[in-house]
Amino acid sequence: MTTQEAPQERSNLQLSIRNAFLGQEGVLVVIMVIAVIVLSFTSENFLTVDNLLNQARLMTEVGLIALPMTYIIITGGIDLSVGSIFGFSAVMLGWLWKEQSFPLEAAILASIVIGTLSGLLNALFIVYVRVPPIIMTLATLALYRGMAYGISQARSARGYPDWFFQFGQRDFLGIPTQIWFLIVASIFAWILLARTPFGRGIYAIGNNEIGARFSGIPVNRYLLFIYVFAGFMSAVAAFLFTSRVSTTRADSGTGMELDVIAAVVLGGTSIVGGSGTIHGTLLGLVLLQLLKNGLSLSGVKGDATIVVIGVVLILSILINNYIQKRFRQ
Amino acid sequence: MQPILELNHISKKFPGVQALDDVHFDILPGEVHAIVGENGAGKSTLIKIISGVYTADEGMMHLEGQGEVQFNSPREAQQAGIATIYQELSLYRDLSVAENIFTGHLPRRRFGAVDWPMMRQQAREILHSLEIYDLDVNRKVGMLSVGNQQRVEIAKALSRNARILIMDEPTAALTESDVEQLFKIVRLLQERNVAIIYISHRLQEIFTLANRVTVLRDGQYIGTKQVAETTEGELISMMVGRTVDNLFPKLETEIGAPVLAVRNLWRKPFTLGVDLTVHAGEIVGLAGLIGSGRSELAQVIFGISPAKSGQVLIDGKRVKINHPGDAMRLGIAYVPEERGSQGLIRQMTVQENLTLAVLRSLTQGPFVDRNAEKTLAQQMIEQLRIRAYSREQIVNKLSGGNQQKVVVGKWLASRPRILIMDEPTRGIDVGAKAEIHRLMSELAMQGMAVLMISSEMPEILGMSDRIVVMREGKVAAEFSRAEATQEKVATAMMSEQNGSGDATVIPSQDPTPVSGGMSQQ
Amino acid sequence: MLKKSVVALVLVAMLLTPVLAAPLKAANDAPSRMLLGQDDLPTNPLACPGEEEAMEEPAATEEAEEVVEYNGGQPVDAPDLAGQDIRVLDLPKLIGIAYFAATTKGLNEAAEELGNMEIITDAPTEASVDDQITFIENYVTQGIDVIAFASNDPVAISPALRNALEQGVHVIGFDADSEPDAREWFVNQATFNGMAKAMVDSMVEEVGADGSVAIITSSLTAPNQNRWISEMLAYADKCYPDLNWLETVPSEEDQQLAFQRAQELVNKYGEDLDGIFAMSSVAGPGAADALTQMGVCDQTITVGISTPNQMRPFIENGCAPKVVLWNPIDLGYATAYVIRAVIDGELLPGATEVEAGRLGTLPVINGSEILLGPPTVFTQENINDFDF
Amino acid sequence: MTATTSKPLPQSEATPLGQQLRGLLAFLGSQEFILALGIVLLSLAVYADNPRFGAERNLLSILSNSAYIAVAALGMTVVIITGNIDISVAALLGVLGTIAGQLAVHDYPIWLAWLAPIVFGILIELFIGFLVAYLRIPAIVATLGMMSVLKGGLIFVTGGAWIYDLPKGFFLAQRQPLGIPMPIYFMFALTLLMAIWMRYSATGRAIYAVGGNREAARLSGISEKRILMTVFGINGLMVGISTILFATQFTTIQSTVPPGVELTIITAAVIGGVSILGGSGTVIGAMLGAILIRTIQSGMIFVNVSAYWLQAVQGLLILLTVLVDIFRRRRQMSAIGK
Repeated sequence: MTTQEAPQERSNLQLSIRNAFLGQEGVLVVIMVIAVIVLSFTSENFLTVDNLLNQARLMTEVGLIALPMTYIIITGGIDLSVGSIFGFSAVMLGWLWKEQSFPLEAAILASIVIGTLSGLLNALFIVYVRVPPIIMTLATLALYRGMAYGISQARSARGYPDWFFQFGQRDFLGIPTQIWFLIVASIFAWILLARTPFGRGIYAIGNNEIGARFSGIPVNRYLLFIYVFAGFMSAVAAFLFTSRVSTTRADSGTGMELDVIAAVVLGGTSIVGGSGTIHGTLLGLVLLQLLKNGLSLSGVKGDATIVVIGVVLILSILINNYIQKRFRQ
Repeated sequence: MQPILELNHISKKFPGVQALDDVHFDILPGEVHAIVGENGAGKSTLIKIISGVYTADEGMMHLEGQGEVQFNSPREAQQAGIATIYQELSLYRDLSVAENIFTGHLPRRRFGAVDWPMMRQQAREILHSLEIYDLDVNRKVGMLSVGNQQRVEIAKALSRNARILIMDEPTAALTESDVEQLFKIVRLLQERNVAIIYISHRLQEIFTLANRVTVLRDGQYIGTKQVAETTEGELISMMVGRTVDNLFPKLETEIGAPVLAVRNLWRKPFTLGVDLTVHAGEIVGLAGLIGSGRSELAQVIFGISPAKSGQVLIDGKRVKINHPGDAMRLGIAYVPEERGSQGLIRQMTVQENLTLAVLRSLTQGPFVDRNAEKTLAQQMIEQLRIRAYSREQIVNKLSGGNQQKVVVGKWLASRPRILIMDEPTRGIDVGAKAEIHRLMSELAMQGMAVLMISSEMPEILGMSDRIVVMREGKVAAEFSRAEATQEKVATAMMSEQNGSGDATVIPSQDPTPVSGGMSQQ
Repeated sequence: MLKKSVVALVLVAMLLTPVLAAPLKAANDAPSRMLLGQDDLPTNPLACPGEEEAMEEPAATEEAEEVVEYNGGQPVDAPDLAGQDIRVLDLPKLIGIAYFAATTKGLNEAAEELGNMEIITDAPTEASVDDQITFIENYVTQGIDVIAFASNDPVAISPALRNALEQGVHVIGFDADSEPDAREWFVNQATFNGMAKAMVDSMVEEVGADGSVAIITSSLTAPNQNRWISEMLAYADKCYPDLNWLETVPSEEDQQLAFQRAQELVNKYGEDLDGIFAMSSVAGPGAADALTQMGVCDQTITVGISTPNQMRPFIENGCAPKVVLWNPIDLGYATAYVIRAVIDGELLPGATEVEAGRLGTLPVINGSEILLGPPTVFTQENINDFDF
Repeated sequence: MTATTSKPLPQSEATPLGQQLRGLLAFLGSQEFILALGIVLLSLAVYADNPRFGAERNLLSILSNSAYIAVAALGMTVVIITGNIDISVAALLGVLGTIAGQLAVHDYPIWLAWLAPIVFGILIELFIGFLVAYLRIPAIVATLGMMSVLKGGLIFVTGGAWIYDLPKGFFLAQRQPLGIPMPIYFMFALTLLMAIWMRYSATGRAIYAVGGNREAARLSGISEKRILMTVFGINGLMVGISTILFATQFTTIQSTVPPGVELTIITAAVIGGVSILGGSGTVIGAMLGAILIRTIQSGMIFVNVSAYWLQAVQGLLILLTVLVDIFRRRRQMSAIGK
């Protein structure tokens, strides 16, 4: 008895429509629409092109790191060291340029290589020594931050040439330059996850690593890649950040890992692995930024804003849980 | 004699499924009462109702001495003297044997403190009463063999003074000698008037052990028979609802040139210098006790735990296999032993599972070609007659037999020349079993080289062109189809030092279980 | 597997080369090998106590003599709000510490006096410059008239402030500056060299010119602290060459860590340690508390930058005999008056002084800074005159 | 993977000596022993370089400063054993400290000021437990959210004002009965109590059961939900006590969230050998982990590690500890052929 064609197609369609509305992404879209409507009433400056572009500028760094973090969390791992890699790379950029007299272009490249290597170090231990990711990255969270302080001797490097600020402070084709980075990286990350064997492998690993291994999926290579990718993206984000704030500090990116994880988790990626999407993560990211910005513009202070964000985080998962239980069985 | 437990008109509905419909069941003290049925017949639901995991929608449960009962939680059932040993062992790997035995009802001292010396003492006593003397009650359970873990499970059930013991597929993962041990314990319990509800796919065990057998099919009660008054054939037709004419449809094939050969293959501690050849069109049955290194050999060949030394030859050419990807490129496929953990990604859809191993060949540029994927999946579903409600159905929701078909389909999709099947029919029902056997035969007919690992003697004898027996990491013996008998193979499986006479294979009902028969184990 | 482990080890070794090299490097930098926390800007030590007769005016006048041209920035097309109600963003480094609660209090006090100024206090909960930038951008978008900031990083904050100027928002700094052209004026609580002099002089009065001292700073990246430490060293080199500097340890903005660091220093040096400079309003109470609880105040004392209320018990028990600070309420108060003066067109580039309510007239120094005055040294004698 | 052939296991009726020997070996291979050894070796190394490190006063400072981390790590360990985590503890510590301080300053009885953080700690953690157990929100998400709420809420309410002029009797942690700081008594007593409770109470064993095999625990009649509530409740209790040790140490209370403390607490638990996947771990290990972290921090000062490199060296040592633990477990596993 095989499947019957006609009813199956229809149920597929129904299923995908239902899924679209009932997933975490659906919950997010609804929350976001409500938030945008409310916030645009409470502040006339909220829904303006300038403001939105500016907000996109501010969320770029977290966004870039959230992309590989989505992969990592889908596989059931986590990377707590991204904020430290971010700070480490930023410091290395400034240090190589200022103290070691590298040409700035070379310093940028070298700092990205160093960030990538930091990711590789995490990856090697996680994949080959099988240290649980949360423990490995908890240790390197302290290590990389310490390296940033140690190498820079806590001094900031400043006084970059003008062209350097193109990436973080200026526009390209009318849109802040770094947003192009985010757009390109997001498309890349989305395609990779949703449309390639690699992406399918990532989900398989998250659901059943042994099964994935037995299916001939190069599990080790994929895991290596995602942690290295996280290091790489952290370094790229650090470069854009340096360009935006015109200085490198050893404490840049402290606590950033929690912002990144919040965006990913809010975007519906299950913290135990197996499910999640890039567009979900981007929605989570945008919602967090809109809330921060919109509430601020509406006269809500920073302290109250983080309370609201905490509540939204819990509520969105709660609503999604409820929907899953109630409607999808 | 009064039944100790009696269930009448039990019905249970899950969304979309009538899991049980007006089922009757009763059991006497000191009786072993088997429940059989294909997967999905409702066996699990029934025992879960008895053990308090589910509550029945309708019907009554009558327990001796307590009258009408209704259990709302496993705890209530346990308090009423019903203990259950589930298929997946429910033990705590990081806790000691003694603690595992007494979880949920630790012996206490004053102030409710756990009395450790008392607990160890009682644990020892229980183990001794089961004639188990070789288990250290302080050991962590995670460090025990499966057989020993199961003994701990039984001791755990007894520690609650169970009057009724439910055993769900207790032998599925046991070695032959462990099975024998288990049977001894079951008989011991019987003597103590414990009633045992026994679920197994191996009909032979039922004939060895049970007094009565109840057959379920599609949630319906089919009937209860005295074991002495029935035959395997009758039970199978009751379970399937039709007559299964041929459980081992072996076709005569043309044996071709050697396709896969391994020479002096080493990987400690389970593969210690193995030589083996499989020819085109041949089914080689790989027999041996659990721990003899059969599955490990397959995993060495497939590159999951690559060989440290020795040669692998494909078509006579030496090849290097360092990970499954290498093996797949060389046309090897491996249907692994553990369906749930190794074979499938259970949370993924049928389609995604079917194409998982070959996804990289279904691409256009870097992207997955979704149409090609769909076509392939549909083709496999039809070819293997996978009963799924849609390609998009989550695999976990399929029955065991259909799940196994998905695993097989996944590997057939890779168009292998060499197919290694590790326990291909474990834990699946008779109908699906016959289908998988038929498929295996057909594939061999088409020239595929098949290496089949199995713990079921009738399957080994019924399906193989040649039988290779492994023992302690080495090839111990080899038999042609014609010369193989159950006794010869079994003797080869047990080493002289190990085989202490009585601890051999399960005594067979049918001394000549070769092809064509109804015999089923 | 083994191969991979080796790769991993090599990688670790690579990453750690600087760590391994560090002690060697530090050893070469003797004698001040453990003394860290300075920045690399030039220092300008003030005159030593004995030579003070030459100067009647507070420290800053020395610089005011060589007149620096106005070097601040100007808002673009700022609306004329002279005499009208204005909304001011009070953006301290962070909220949740007593010091900035006091500056906010001062701002509000002045705003009440002036009557036509609304103060909105909003800042990150941790001293993060990235968050500060976000706040600036949000408030510029929202439409604020003036931003009064205390920066977490002078360089990083500047692009955002320049952008605010371009949007026609007035920008005034207090407590911690940005780059000069990124704001109009900076209200300087006390010059760095003035603070340094007050700190070192206070310490020397307690422990003598040949005492041994250590420093507990806040974070190693804190610009103000690093500037003070640089100036303190320069001043000590000039006036008290025998003062023995032991080491600098960081304590972040963490009371517990400062407490622990002070204990460690005392345990490490014993009676060889005469004094601890506590460089932040969090380090001060932490260090003084540790000394008090260890009962070593007869040997080791602390001189800190902190508020009187936090330090009162320790000033009274002699563990922190001298606390150096300007009055942060006055700082906020002065900032509000500077803002009003800028809006009303009374404080224009090139001005040399500004009227600041009860504080009287404050001088302009360094082109675009307004000096609050010399730092106050709180002692047992005067501590009860202050409540903030 | 497939299990090994069932080789006859050592007789349970082995000689008492043999059993003792086996027990000794197990003890020598345990994470607690390795940690204790690590602490001693590290201390000796630092002592060799700078004998002042060995002074009684210094050792007491290290222990005393470990106490509030250790106590919080006890609770964290219990939470991690069930396979959950709590990253809101630092925020909770800040909030509870402020509550205690405010009560004391406003002339409520001292005992109330000490009791309040415990009560509120338990209540708030029970709420988190409710989110995790009944509403099925993953603990990391629930506590991430709670952290935000508590942190923001604290500043929102207090505006960050420090609390001064606390009554003399309030400073519990400053007392030194028999010359030993109070927090040390608390640390050892609570660790001991928790160790006994985890080993000898039915609930304690059930906690391991839930973490080790959730489904099995349910089937053996253990209510997972109740256990999770208990676990978070205990965590609240521990955070409450930790708060008292923390807040009564200082003459003034900084009513903010101490930065990065949650990571220190989690690190202490992890170094202590709790398996992040749940099911195993001991509270004694957690206490030793906290002491080790403080010993590293202090020791670095004594051997003159440049302040710039403090954090890097700390990170490296933590990484080292974790790796030793991993290899130790690996050895144990390979010893039994898995």
